[in-house]
Amino acid sequence: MPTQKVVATTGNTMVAEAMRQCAPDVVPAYPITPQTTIVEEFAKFVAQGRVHTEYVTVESEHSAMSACVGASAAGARVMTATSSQGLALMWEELHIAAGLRLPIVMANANRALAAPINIHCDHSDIMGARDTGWIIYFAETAQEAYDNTIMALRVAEHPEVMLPAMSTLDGFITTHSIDRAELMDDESVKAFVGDYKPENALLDVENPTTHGSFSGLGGPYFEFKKSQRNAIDRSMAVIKDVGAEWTKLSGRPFDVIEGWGMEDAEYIIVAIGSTAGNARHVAREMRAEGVKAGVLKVRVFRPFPFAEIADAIKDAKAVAVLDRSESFGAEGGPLFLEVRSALYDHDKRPALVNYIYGLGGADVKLELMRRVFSDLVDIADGVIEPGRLVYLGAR
Amino acid sequence: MSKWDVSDINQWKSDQFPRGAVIPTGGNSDEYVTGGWRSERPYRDDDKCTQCLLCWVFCPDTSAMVKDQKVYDFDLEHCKGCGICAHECPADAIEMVPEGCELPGVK
Amino acid sequence: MANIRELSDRADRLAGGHRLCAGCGASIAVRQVLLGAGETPVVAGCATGCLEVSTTIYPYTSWRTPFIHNAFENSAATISGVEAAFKGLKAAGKIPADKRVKFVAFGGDGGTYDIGLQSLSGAMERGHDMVYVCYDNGAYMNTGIQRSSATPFGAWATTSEVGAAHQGKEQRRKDLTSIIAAHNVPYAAQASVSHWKDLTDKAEKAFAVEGPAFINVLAPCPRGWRSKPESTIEIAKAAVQTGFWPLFEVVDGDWKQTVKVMNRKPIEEFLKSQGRFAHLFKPGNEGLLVEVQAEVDRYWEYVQNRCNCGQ
Amino acid sequence: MQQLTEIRWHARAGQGAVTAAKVVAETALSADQYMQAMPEYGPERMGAPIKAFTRISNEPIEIHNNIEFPDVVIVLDESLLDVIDVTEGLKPNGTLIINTCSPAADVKKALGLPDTARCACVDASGIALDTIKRDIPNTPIVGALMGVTGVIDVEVFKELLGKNLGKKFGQEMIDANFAAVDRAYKEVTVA
Repeated sequence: MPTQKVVATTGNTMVAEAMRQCAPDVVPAYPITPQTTIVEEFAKFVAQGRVHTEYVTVESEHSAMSACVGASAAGARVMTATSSQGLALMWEELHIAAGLRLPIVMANANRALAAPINIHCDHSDIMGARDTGWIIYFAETAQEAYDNTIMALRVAEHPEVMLPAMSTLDGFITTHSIDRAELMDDESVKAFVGDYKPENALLDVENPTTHGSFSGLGGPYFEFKKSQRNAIDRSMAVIKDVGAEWTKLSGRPFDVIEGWGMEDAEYIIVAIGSTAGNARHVAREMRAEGVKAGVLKVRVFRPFPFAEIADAIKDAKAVAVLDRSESFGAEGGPLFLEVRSALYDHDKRPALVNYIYGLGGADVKLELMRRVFSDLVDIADGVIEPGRLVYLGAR
Repeated sequence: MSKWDVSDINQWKSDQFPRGAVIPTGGNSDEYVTGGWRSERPYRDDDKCTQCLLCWVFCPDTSAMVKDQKVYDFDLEHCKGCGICAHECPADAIEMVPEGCELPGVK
Repeated sequence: MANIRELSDRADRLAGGHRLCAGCGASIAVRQVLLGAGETPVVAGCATGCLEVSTTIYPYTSWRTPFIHNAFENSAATISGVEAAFKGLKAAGKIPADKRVKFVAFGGDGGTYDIGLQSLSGAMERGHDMVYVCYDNGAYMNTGIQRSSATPFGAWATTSEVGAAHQGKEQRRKDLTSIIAAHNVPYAAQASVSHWKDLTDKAEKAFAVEGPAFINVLAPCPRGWRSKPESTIEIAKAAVQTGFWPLFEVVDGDWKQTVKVMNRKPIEEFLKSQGRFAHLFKPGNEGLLVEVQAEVDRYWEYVQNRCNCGQ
Repeated sequence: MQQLTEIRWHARAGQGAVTAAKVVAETALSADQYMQAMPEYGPERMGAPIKAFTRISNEPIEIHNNIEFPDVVIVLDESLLDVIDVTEGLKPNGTLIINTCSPAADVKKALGLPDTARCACVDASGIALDTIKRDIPNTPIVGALMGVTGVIDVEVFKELLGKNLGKKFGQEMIDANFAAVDRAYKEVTVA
């Protein structure tokens, strides 16, 4: 039987604990705010001998992911963590890790991208990596960061999937806030994630294989990409199965989208990460005032739960999609583009409005959430036209 | 190491390929013939040859065939005819001769 | 250290059928380096470049040993990850404690002197048990002979052109071997494909060392040097005999010249059979030729001093 | 019904406000409550004014932003009163706790707090110097917080404090800290 301990802890500590419990063979990592305490706490576990991991203190994030690729191709279980500029520096390697089908798991402390330089939360970094072929989880709380990290490993290493996965949490808001969370016992996590059984490992020296071959014009590059697409499509079912299994063990619910008040909601906020909590808090107040408010949190962004989201919001009167990152020059932020696209096949579609908010850690004040709901009511009543893109709270 | 059969690779569907573009075997390029690149081939005079093995150690194409510490032939399926072996042979035992005849497997 | 007959008994770990040019120095370097590993299993990696592309055109590989190519600038980091996996899996009891495997990363001069320098420096400093081998042909040959920081002073390249205003590369070569020696690694050496015994001995030492080792191998490129394919070894030999490419090793900080050159030949002996230096022999460029010789002399003296200061 | 208490801490970097915010939250957790604690991170180094936040609730806390309308404001450094508006957003019936020797009524008047609000003053630095022998006002100020609001239990706090200190210090240091807590708990005055 699993035992769980209630702890006062930060998101980063929970990620470090999840990593320790997953017992990676190799962790190559480079420090960057606000991911730093993950790699510091993990280094402490290594120093204490609480995990057997070979910890590689690389000289850059590019080398961190490069070493992850080497170690994973060698047949090791590999994890790491990064943030912001570090994730951006890894960009090339993110594609390679996915293309080589290496089940690396990485935590990302979601943070703004320069310029100007800013160390606080937004989703510019991770959204820039959304098309690299990684599975992407978003956490609202320290608890979810922990749960997501463990589940991500199971999903990544699943023989039907074999793709890298990211477990992301909001910089400072979730990485550094102390929160109440439950920590599963080591043995239960160990049993849950199981042993990694690599195929075609480089360290199987008796059976040499070649990784990272050249597949140029006329070669099967196109077919490799198709099989990569098939794999991430297949991962959706695996994510749900693994989630259900984890729920059974932990008692904590999981779904790729998580709704509040969605049964009869007329006005819905779709949000990602910590902001979903703020929106829910305000939605409760709106409900008390008689407004049928609902909140839909997207917990898995890649693969994107198109059908689930469309089904959840199609009957609403008005929906606000909250993006904590830009897609400059596009019709809206990344989440908005996906949600809007998800609704295309439905005859009945709610009015949709996109809010860009909280860039560079701009505080997501409750008043802003109230404003969004009140806009939605006005839009539904025809009092105001739905603006396509609103910079929420910016001067 | 067991042979990886790629004879009908052009018919494979995307999910039939080994995952991640891995080549699940070692050294199978020896199934690929580069001998056709050649316009001259090395000819070794066994009487002149001192078995110094320099042709073997300097060959970029692993094409000087050695057994029991002796060169016995050239692998003409892979020799590209660079001529290093002839150029470096201290005994003048190797000569580059114009290509004339057909090679097995080369069209 | 093995003689050529003993070497010929060893398994050749690079198969024929690769698509490198006729007379390529890179594959000669790889063959000789891997011969130095003896019978110990080796996992190899390579930076993006001619060698990597031409030896792994899907579905064919020329590597009879486990091989990984990741990207251009990270051959060292990638192999450091493989080596870390070996240690981590041993610590986990998933690989027997007495199992021996060696690790080698290859890279051209572009992938080593330039874009891969940070990754290499990091891997050397971290002390991985790995060998890094640079096959130095003095330019970005894979993309069509663009100059690198390894391109010799005065050489033509497609980005250090020869014309009325400029006469090839105007900067000195970067001395990468010294840079790596300055990392205080247990073994660093400079070698040439022409001196096969020196090179295979150095490879053997590099693999035997516990910790990071580095070998910088001069590997002529007939295509980029505008030389005849059959002249590859001859030109590499001239590089050594003129002092352009001194052969030395640095063992635990101790510099030693491994191949003595008694009567150093004028640099023209190295330059004359390469089209990339043809402009140096044109009327009006006599002064440039003197400068090239002076630069070779300067580096030669530097290496002599490093090698003699301990004696 | 959710009973949420929101506390904002003002201090200078290095005075232990972040630690105090954390220990108060941990104390709440020990009493099986829900809590959050977070510093406001900036590029400033030692000595700069900083803020930290603590939330305590009987139900799960969903809000993840900074505290705009605190129930309690704690000021660890009196000199900050001249630099920043510590009363900003304080609820009309909120409580302000200040580390100062000045009488509470004077401070309340000087800051222009409404009658509905409470102003609590304690010489936390003086108490710390007497007991712990160092000007670390964060432990006594928590004593004052408990004395004035009862938001966390003093015995639960002391148990946790003892456990934390026990990792690094001997019984003498633990007792000195307990004395600091008890004195501030009693000596805090409210206007």
